Amino acid sequence: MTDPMPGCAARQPPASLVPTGLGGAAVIDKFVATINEAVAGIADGSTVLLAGFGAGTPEHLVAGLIEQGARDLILVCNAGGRDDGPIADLLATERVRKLICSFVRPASVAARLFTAGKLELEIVPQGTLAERIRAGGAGVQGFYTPTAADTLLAEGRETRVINGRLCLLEYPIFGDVALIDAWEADRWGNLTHRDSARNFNPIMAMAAKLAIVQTAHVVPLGAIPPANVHTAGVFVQRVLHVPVAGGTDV
Amino acid sequence: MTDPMPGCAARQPPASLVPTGLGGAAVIDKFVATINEAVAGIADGSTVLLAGFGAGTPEHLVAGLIEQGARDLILVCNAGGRDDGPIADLLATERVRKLICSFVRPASVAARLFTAGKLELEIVPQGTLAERIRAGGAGVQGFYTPTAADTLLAEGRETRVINGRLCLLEYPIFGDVALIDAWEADRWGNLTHRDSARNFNPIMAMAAKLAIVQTAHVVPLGAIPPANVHTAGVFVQRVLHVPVAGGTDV
Amino acid sequence: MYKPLDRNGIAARIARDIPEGWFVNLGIGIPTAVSDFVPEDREVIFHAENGVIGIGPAPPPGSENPYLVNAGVQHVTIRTGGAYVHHADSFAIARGGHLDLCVLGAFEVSENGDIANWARAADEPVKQVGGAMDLAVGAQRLWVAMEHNTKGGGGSRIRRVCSYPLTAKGVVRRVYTDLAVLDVTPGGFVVRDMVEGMTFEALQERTEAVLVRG
Amino acid sequence: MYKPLDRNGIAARIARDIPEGWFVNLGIGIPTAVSDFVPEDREVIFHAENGVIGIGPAPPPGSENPYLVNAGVQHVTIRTGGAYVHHADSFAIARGGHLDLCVLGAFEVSENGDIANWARAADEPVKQVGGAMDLAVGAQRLWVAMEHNTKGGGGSRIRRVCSYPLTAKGVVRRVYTDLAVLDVTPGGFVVRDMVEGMTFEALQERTEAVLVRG
Repeated sequence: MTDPMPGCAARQPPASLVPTGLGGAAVIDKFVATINEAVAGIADGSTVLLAGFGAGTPEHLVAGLIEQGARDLILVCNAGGRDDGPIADLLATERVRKLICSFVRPASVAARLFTAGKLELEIVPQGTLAERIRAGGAGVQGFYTPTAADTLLAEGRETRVINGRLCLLEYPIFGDVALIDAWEADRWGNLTHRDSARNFNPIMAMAAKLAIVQTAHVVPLGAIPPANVHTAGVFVQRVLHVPVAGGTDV
Repeated sequence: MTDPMPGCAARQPPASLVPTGLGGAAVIDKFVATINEAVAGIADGSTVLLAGFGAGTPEHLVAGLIEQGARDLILVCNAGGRDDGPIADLLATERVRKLICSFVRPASVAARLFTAGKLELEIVPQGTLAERIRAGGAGVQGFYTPTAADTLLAEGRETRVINGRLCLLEYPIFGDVALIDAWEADRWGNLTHRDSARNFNPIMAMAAKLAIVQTAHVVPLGAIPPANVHTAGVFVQRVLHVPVAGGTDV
Repeated sequence: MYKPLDRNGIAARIARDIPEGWFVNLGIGIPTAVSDFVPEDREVIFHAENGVIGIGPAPPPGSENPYLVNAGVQHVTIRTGGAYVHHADSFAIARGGHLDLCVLGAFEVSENGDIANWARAADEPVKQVGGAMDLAVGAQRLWVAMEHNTKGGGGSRIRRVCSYPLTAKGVVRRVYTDLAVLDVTPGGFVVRDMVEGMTFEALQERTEAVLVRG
Repeated sequence: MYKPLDRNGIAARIARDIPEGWFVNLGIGIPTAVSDFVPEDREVIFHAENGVIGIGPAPPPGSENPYLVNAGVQHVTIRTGGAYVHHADSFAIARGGHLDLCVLGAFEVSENGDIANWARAADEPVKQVGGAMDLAVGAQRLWVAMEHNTKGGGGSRIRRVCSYPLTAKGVVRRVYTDLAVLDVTPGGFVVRDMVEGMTFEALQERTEAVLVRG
């Protein structure tokens, strides 16, 4: 896995290859047993993509990242969180240098850290944020969108008129790490996401070198029909089984 | 549906709204009864997106388009076809002015028409073709890709170095019409595609103002689980039921 | 004397104007309430930015599905015929012109169709952009739902030029307020409807922009 | 005396070098045959441009699934654990750096890693590009499988500079021919392996580019 091309989200190798005992061949097994293994090796300075939008936030992995201790992080997520909850908890460690998101509530840990000069903020329209992440995963090196082109957010930035519309040049977001939530996972890392808990999960998994998944359910390889895989295992490097509490496992 | 924004693939209204008889409300019903209704109104000069890659070509709709008689067309599809088959049949009418595709076989109707000066050709790398179509459907007005940037296909075109890589500026493809194949469809136009017959179908449906579908099976609304819809009905305007011949309906 | 509509009144007024078969995104605030006034037998399909096509009514208390929320992170249901997509596909819907209509709340709308709905000052330290800029430029038509005047005062939200930072330029087609329905036209704001008892002159008095009789 | 590998021999040689767990795209021609030499108990995952992840072996005659083909439009199967995606997502895989390896056929490879595999002349009227340009720039590593020399002659496909139009510049890592395995390095082509009976000198004689002993 050496020498990734610049601008490509080079995959990390799968968590493990387990010998089958059948002539030396091995099977891909991305499951890890503990939260420590799941978040191992996240380096200081990493760009961390954190999925979720009301649902689909991998809270256990965020707790693991806090425990793991990586600092000087760039955090990419939809919104800056509230006064409590996983994003607030992570920001409160003051190990996030910069937050890239679509909005920050005035009453939130993020807003207070920003006001105190302890957090950089990059506010990106939500659709542009999603598209920049998707571009990172898809090897698109830049794109033009009319979104925000004639607003304050475009000040000092490159625009171009295409087909009569003012457009803004946007660049991809590449993650070193993505923290992903899933409903089901198999040992190749194929995932389903439940209902609207899908949100940023498939595109963030694709845009990061190391996609770490928290899954509610473990299923055998083949249990997810090929036509209904929501995030293909080729985008996933590690999977941790975090059974859902009785009440929500509906 | 007036005044679509420039650079947007404005939707056409659904095929019909059928009164329910329950207080004047109506239900969306995108099914049409005949091939003539399916292809009605395709104007001369239209850009037609034709899905398919070995499987997933809506052959019945192509035959309908030939019968319908629209001319001066721009045809967008993966490849230029062979000596026979739906693409060759359509090209042989000499009603296609320009073909945009990723390759043309030397022994094909397309190659002979091109050599005779009767067909314009725009050759686009297959991944760039797919991404340009996706951009059309997604309202992305242009993008940079390293694909083909240092090849003959980039001659005279705009490039830019991003993150150390030479990239080529590519523009979206918008369809006036898309001809789409599906395995299942409901009355809202939600679709599934079978196996690798998915290929260009979801993105072409999205990139066209008028997406016309040929489906092997009709299913009730709700029969396709919301998590497993491959092409959402909001991208589809008309659906024709074309039952598959016994042998292939496996 | 006239009686302004309350927020639900504005939402109900909008719901009446949405034809069958439209695919509609509702912003946070007054717009979210619009779907409550579209009876379930009317097939208007609602979109939420977080990837839900076919948002249905709120579930009865106690039967919330924690995995199913709308763009305002409220528990919702999904209609028969709905679909889930991921966030990039969801905004491809918005940006790609696939919405027949988006209804947003706003602070201000100007006579050329500019909308300001995300910040009250250019130097506001913390910015709440969300998905409004994407929706505003992408939907086939944009309607705004808001109060006609600023809270507790005579300030007009219907303006010649917006005073707040813009969300997008020249995109608003129609504004529904507690007092009137106004179309944005090349000739300025045209009054399409007023609440009972309201007169054109009284409406103009409460409006900074110059109004045109409909 | 040496014996060149046949096309299957080249494919089998490549198959031996692909580690477990890799995600691999195989081009049309010799590369397609590579998967035939990867036993099914080895978990190498093959990708096809038309949106199949986990291509399996060809089906037995008579049991072909008409809805399941590979990028060469041959009937194939899908492995347990495979997945289908649409064409834009499939090339997002290729362009986005998610393939550990792509193996392509070629007309020529140059010592700086340029590959030419889509046209024999710049003015060829009909161009057959397909997906090779996307794969060549996107995969983490690109290997080429081709005959060492041109058909029926001494022309070398291993070149100081390509004479045919390029598919991509500076992307080839390794070339597998019927005579040898060559790595593209900053110091030029390094010979990693040769068929039995081949000598470095004899290989150099059949090669336009200057070779380096491995």
